[in-house]
Amino acid sequence: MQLHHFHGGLKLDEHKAESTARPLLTMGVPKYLYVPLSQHIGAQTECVVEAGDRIAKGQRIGRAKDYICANVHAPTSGWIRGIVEHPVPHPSGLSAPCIKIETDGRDRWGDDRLEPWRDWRERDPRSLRERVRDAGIVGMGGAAFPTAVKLNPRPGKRIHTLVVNGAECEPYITCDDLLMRTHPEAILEGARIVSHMVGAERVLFAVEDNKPEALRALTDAVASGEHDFIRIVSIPSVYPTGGERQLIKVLTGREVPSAGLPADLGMVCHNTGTLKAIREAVVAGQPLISRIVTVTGPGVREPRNVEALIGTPFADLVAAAGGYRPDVDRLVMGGPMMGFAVGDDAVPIIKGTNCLLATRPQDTPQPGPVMPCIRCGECTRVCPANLLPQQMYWFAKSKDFDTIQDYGLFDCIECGCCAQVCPSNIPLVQYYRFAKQEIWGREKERQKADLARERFEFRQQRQEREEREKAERLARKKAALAKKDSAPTEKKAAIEDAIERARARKTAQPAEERSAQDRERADG
Amino acid sequence: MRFRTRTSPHMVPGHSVGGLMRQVLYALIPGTLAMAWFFGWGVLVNVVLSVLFAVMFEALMVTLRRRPVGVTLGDSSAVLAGWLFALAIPPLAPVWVLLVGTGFAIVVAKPLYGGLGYNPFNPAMVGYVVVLVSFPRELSLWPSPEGLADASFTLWQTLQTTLTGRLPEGMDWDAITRATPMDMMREALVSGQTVHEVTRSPVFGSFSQTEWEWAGNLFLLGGLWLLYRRVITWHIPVSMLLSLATIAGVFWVIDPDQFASPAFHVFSGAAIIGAFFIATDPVSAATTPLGRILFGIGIGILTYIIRTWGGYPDGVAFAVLLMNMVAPTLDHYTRPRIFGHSGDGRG
Amino acid sequence: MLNAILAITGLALAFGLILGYSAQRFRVEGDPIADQVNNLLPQTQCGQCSYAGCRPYAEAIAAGEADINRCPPGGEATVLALADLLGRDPKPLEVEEKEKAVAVIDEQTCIGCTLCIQACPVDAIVGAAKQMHTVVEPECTGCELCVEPCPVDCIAMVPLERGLQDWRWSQPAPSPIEQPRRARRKATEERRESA
Amino acid sequence: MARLVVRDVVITTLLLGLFAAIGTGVVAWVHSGTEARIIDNRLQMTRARVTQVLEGVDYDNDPVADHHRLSDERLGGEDLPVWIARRGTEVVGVAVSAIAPDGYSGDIHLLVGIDRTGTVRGVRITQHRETPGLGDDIEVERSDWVHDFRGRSLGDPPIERWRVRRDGGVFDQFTGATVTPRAVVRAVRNALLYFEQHSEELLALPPPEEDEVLTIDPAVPEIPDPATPTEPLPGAAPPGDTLP
Amino acid sequence: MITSGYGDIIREGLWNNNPGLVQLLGLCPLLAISGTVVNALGLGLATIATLVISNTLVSLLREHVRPEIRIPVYVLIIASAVTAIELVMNAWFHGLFLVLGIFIPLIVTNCAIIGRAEAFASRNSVPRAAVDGLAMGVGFTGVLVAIGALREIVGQGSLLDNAHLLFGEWGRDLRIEIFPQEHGFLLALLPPGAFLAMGLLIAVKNLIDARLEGRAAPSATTEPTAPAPSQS
Amino acid sequence: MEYALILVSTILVNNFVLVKFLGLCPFMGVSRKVETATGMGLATTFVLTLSAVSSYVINEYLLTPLGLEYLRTIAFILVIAAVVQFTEMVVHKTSPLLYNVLGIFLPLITTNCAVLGVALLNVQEAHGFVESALYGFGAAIGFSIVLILFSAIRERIAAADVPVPFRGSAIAMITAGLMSLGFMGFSGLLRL
Ligand SMILES: Cc1cc2nc3c(=O)[nH]c(=O)nc-3n(C[C@H](O)[C@H](O)[C@H](O)COP(=O)(O)O)c2cc1C
Ligand SMILES: Cc1cc2nc3c(=O)[nH]c(=O)nc-3n(C[C@H](O)[C@H](O)[C@H](O)COP(=O)(O)O)c2cc1C
Ligand SMILES: Cc1cc2nc3c(=O)[nH]c(=O)nc-3n(C[C@H](O)[C@H](O)[C@H](O)COP(=O)(O)O)c2cc1C
Ligand SMILES: Cc1cc2nc3c(=O)[nH]c(=O)nc-3n(C[C@H](O)[C@H](O)[C@H](O)CO)c2cc1C
Ligand code: SF4
Ligand code: SF4
Ligand code: SF4
Ligand code: SF4
Ligand code: FES
Repeated sequence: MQLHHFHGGLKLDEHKAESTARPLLTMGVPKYLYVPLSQHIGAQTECVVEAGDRIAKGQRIGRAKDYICANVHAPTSGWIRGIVEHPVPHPSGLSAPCIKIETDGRDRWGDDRLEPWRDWRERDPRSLRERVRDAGIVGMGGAAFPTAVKLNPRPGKRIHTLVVNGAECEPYITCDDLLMRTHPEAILEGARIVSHMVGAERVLFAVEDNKPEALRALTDAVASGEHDFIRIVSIPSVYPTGGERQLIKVLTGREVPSAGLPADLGMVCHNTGTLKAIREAVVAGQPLISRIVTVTGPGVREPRNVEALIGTPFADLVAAAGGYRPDVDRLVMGGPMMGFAVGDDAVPIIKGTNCLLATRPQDTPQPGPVMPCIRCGECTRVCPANLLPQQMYWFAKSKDFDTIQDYGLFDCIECGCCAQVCPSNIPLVQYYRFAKQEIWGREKERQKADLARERFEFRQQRQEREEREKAERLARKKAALAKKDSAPTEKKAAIEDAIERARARKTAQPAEERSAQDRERADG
Repeated sequence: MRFRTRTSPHMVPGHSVGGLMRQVLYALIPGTLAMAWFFGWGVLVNVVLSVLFAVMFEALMVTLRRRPVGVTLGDSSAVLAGWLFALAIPPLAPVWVLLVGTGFAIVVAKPLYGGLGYNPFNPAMVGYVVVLVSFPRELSLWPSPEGLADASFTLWQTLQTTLTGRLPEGMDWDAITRATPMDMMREALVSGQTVHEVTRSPVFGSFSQTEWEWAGNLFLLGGLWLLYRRVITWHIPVSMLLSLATIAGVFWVIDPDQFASPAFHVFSGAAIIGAFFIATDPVSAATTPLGRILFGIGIGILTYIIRTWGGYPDGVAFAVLLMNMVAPTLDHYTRPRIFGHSGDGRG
Repeated sequence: MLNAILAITGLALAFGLILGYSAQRFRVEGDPIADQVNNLLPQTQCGQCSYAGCRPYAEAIAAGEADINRCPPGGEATVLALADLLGRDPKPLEVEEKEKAVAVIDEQTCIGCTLCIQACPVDAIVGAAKQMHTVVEPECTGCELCVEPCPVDCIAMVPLERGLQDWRWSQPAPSPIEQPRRARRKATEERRESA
Repeated sequence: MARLVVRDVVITTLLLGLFAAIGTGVVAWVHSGTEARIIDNRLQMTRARVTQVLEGVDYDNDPVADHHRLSDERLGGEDLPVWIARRGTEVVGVAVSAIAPDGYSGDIHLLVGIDRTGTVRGVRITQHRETPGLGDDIEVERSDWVHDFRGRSLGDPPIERWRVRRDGGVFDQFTGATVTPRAVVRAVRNALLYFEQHSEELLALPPPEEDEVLTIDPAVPEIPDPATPTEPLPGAAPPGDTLP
Repeated sequence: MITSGYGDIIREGLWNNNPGLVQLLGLCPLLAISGTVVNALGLGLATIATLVISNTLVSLLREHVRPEIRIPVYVLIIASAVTAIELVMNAWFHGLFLVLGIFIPLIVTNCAIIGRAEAFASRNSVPRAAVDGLAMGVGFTGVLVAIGALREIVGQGSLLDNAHLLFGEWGRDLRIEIFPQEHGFLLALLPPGAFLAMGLLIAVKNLIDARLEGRAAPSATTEPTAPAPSQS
Repeated sequence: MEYALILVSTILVNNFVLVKFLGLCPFMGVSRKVETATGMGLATTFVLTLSAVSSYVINEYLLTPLGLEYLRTIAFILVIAAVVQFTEMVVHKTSPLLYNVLGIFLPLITTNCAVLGVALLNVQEAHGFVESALYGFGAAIGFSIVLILFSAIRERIAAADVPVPFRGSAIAMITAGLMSLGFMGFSGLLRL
């Protein structure tokens, strides 16, 4: 197959062998699980259970209340111990509402378990999509975008190709690799389900050439089955070839248009993990409640892949991988290029957690002070989006948000290549994230200002009209009668009266409040 | 357990600014030594003094701004600027020329703009041009290698000359200086000789050309090493030398008597060191790939124009400054096509 | 001398004719600059700029009578945008930028006097006479104009809540070599404390 | 479109006309009061220059009013003015303008004063663009170098030694700048050669008519201002006559 | 700028709103004619005269000018004044006239003059306008002379060279030599020197302003930690 | 060839702004943004060429025949003011788009010394009609080029960490000085 190139990219030290040396470990059920309500891109999930509820494994505990949203299911059976603010894996380090589950260790499925559909070929795509949605599946390649939305073809867009993203281009991460080695059939079946759903005629399954075992397993699986429209493609390992747009370029030579989606080219791209999850949801009726996570880095004793329930604290995963080495000072969720460091290992894993990376100071030495950009152009050389990171940095720094957009800020995929090669150690990606969010924020404010202006102008017109009418009325009245005007005083008196009443109520209020609090205490 | 939070990427950092600058310094060494071999101690004295002054000025400015001195000096860019400046001026230039030049290079052209990374103009070239227009006499006194050899200038004598601005007893500037090849060519053409006559004249062939070429070759070597080390990219040197050779070639073909050959233009004067070490200053050059090519072409053409028709014998410094001026505009109009966009790079 | 006067006067007469004619022939109404300025203002209509709302302030700016740094709700961003539009130097804001807030009416205390409704420039308060009033949160611009008129002080400005969804990446701190030494020392101390 | 209000147009026009009339009137009045002095001033400049290069020549006319134009390759240009100094009607000296075409950065204009015997009485550079700080030592304001020519003639030094020292002549070059002095020396020598060849014609030039002397003659050639040190400086361009 | 006292007007012209340093108007003569103190002073005096005359006249006529010919009328007034001054200089200060060259007629387009006519004289009474003209003129001349002095000292080591052009023959004695001309720093006399000197002067003014302010509010003297988002 | 020389001379060698010091106020004033600088350049080019031509005509056919050379300044500035005002009114009415680009700059051009300077220099150098027009055009192009280059540099400096006293116009002046230093390289070019 004719492969193509994208501009830039980096060859990085892979560090994959560390974690693939050990077999996959399925973790037990921890005592408490913290399942965040917001694990995906889009609106926060609405909690449908209450403290004290008894729940079964796979029971829906969070309901998608919006189109771009995903259900959340109980990873195991137990009791709800409240909706608590708990640290979540997020670059802010903030806490967010999580469903706290005390597990019972029985891991018991409930009665309302989804029905396994072994006959998915006979089902129509719509109901399959509904199943994906019910199962709360989100993209497991990193972005955690609700998969059902992606699988819902937009009107007029016909999907002909499913791209399976098995690139796993970031260093250290091997969860997809392991999945491909151990469950090639499941992934391929997932691919067939998705093809069926979107009507794709071919599947391009891309795997970086640094995963020979996965490649062999997949090729064998393809050869043994009747997957003639599935093509396993070995692609050169260059970071970030696993980025959706870069991958499509490498495979087909076509570029996803700037503000567009792969669907504009008739393609859809999915991570191997996502496909496996789809397969489980359809064929086994199992919602997305666990995933494989690579626990690795020079800061853990026995780097390996573990399969863990959503909501398991990071600390437990690390313990399963032999615990920390001394001096560990950084724990990253995701890969070293795009992941973010968390401040606390009590945070739970979520659907999008593919890797935990622990490092010590000596592994990622202090990069030296941030220096000014010397415009060396290294970042331009490696930027896979062919942007001018140094210029964008310049404009982000001076908060020139119009110009930075003109320079393609929103084409930046935040891959981190530029920051990696920058000799001045500038946290470039953070500048871009900052700029993007600032622009979104301002856009929101602008919309609000426009609304306010409309309302203000409307009000002014109304007041003018009223003024006019009043003047007319007054003139008419004056002409008709030139007599008493007691009305105003009457009105004033009424107001005074009301004020008096309010005051009385206000002084009475503290007492009321006190009693209300008492009542609460009694309830609790 | 709590951890430090830092933004991605979380990898071992690649290189550093200071490292980059030091590689350029290493690449300058062979050419500098060659120059010192031909032109005497003066070259080394200049380099040492200029670097000293440059570092001093930098430290002074940073201190005045109450900024950390160590970090700024650690990036070695002042050392590099001082060194490059020193290579541009004649070996026996008096000390005040060095002071004024490095002063302008380091004080006016750099910290006033905020220091490393912000200066729109090449500091070393600002320094050089300032002394060139201010002290044209001192700047045109290039010792001839043979003149120095006759007088066997010692290090001590060199220092004396540099520090006092006067030659030691019994020596005469007219005796030990000679026009550079560039100067000679210009002078001869001005007074109506042909290129042929100039290059044939025994003086021209026998001494200056070869020495200058040797130094040039060693700078070329250093430049190639920088290319190999990826400290610089090919765009600027290649486009600059090519355009210089091309335009020189065109005129040379038209009238070989009035216009010097492309080889002469490329290998004389500051073309080589300019192409690899000066025009490539990342801070003041264009930063987009196409912009860099245009930047190089501009320098090549302007160098030729100023050399051939201008009032100053060598145009590289001016050409670099002039193109520094154009660089931001070039960057503005030569953005690469962004992934997923059609047409130019506008988002 | 007469020649001179005649020649130049003639010239002036000719130009006067042309200009006088074209002044009428090519007259244009309206002030597009004021519109552009108005578009950049936040439309909070709070009057903190000392004008009766955003539009009058915009007109004053366009006429060159007012400085561009007097709109606290707009904050630094607005000053920069205005400076950009008008080619003036950005200046620091005259007053401190305030935290974004919305008005909340204590429904227990509200007596339904409608005074706040009359004060609200964007009709963000709903309610009828003698009935409890409420602020429609997404429409409130936080201008505080309703606070003053309320006879029973039942309106409070409540800062907008900021959760995970509203969290934003901050601009990275400037490089240490771009900071005076004193500031740097403070920053390191802070980091040490927080660690 | 608004209707034309003719009255407004007329008022506008008249108003502008009125201002113009008043303004011009004032200026014209000032002009009439200063005119004579201005003309005199202009001639005065030229007079001073000519006097300088004819130092030591004993004449009693006003050379400024007594000028002709010469064209010759040796002088380096066309229609170059020459001023004549006389005692009585006899020509005792000439101030020849010449151009050295081979300066380092273009032409160098000079004025060479030569007496009857063909001896140089003075040389002044009137316009040049040589490198400031290097070639501009030819200016009398900056160095005494041009005084070297005083008293020289074609025989002193012998013609083959009318060169700069580096080329085996008697005149100093400047350290670091040989081209400029070389050009000037050559130009002065050529001026002398020209004088030698044409001395008869020159010495026989007729005096001007008596009453022409002080009328305004736009053809009176002016000597450009001595070039200010730097070519690009505004004002270095010959100020010439923005006003007559 | 509703009504300010004469003191304010003068302070504005000389320092706070100096036409050269703050408004950045009249830059051309400021840079071109500041090679020596004498040139600077000559042009400065001419500018002061023009400013006072034009401000007075414009203020006098401010009621009678219609908008469509406002600029032509102001320009006419200024041009007449300048031409008269030019003729006088040509007659009595011929040497200086030659040196200043084209920049005398260009006083007409000195933006500072028309700027004052528009911004101040056309809105204020005659005496106030005249004082403003004087203050602005003196402020402008001050800057001109300051740059002139700087460039002359650095560039040719002297002060008040060629003073005879302005003061007549006795002026020759005014010349002060600080060091011999050949040690001069030529750059100061060249065009770049003019720009650099001007930049330096503006910076010095900023520094002094900051100091003054610092004395008023003693805390705000250190630089902000981050570069201001956008200045210039 | 001679015409080409005039252009090269006015654009590079004797650049009006950096070498001749004319038109500095707009050079400093409207150079914060590349877009506005471009607009100013366009407007100036138009007005400068037009006024160079018209002042040539006035000088040749009105002032010189009448012996009124001393009134040049008045006559020229009158022409310029009228041309500018007229252009502004026409553009404002006929092309709001163009007015948006050029409009705010037009009044500034009256007081751009380069315009009057060109008119006066044309007379001083005894240029003919075509030469006058070219001289004006070249001067304007030279002005526009450096203005645009300068504005692009200033956009960069806007984000630079300039020492406080130098922020704003001081560093802009210094930048202009360094630009003019670069232009010194053209001195002596073409022996012009
Ligand atoms: C804000 C946002 C909106 C999206 N909207 C859609 C959509 O409407 N339809 C769709 O198929 N995919 C949509 N996507 C998914 C993207 O196509 C992409 O597959 C997903 O972001 C994961 O890709 P990544 O990890 O390379 O970023 C959206 C993604 C984001 C971040
Ligand atoms: C720089 C970058 C690198 C990525 N690398 C991978 C990768 O190696 N493997 C992967 O599955 N997804 C990767 N992604 C995410 C993909 O772009 C895309 O979102 C994903 O394949 C879509 O599948 P999903 O919706 O099933 O997650 C990367 C995204 C970016 C921006
Ligand atoms: C910037 C510069 C300007 C120069 N200007 C002049 C000049 O105006 N006149 C001149 O004769 N030589 C000038 N020269 C020197 C010539 O290049 C040449 O070196 C000199 O004329 C040869 O003289 P020499 O043989 O005495 O060294 C200049 C040199 C430089 C570097
Ligand atoms: C390849 C390379 C070339 C450089 N060339 C120059 C130079 O010509 N002049 C100079 O002052 N600094 C040069 N520098 C150093 C540094 O970039 C310069 O001082 C900055 O302009 C300071 O902000 C160079 C640096 C590198 C990496
Ligand atoms: S790699 Fe860093 S220093 Fe180099 S241009 Fe990019 S941002 Fe600037
Ligand atoms: S993070 Fe953005 S700018 Fe940087 S290399 Fe990746 S795509 Fe380019
Ligand atoms: S301060 Fe701002 S938001 Fe408030 S009225 Fe004025 S312009 Fe509008
Ligand atoms: S509710 Fe109050 S604060 Fe909100 S917009 Fe209306 S008046 Fe302003
Ligand atoms: S003084 Fe020349 S443009 Fe203002």
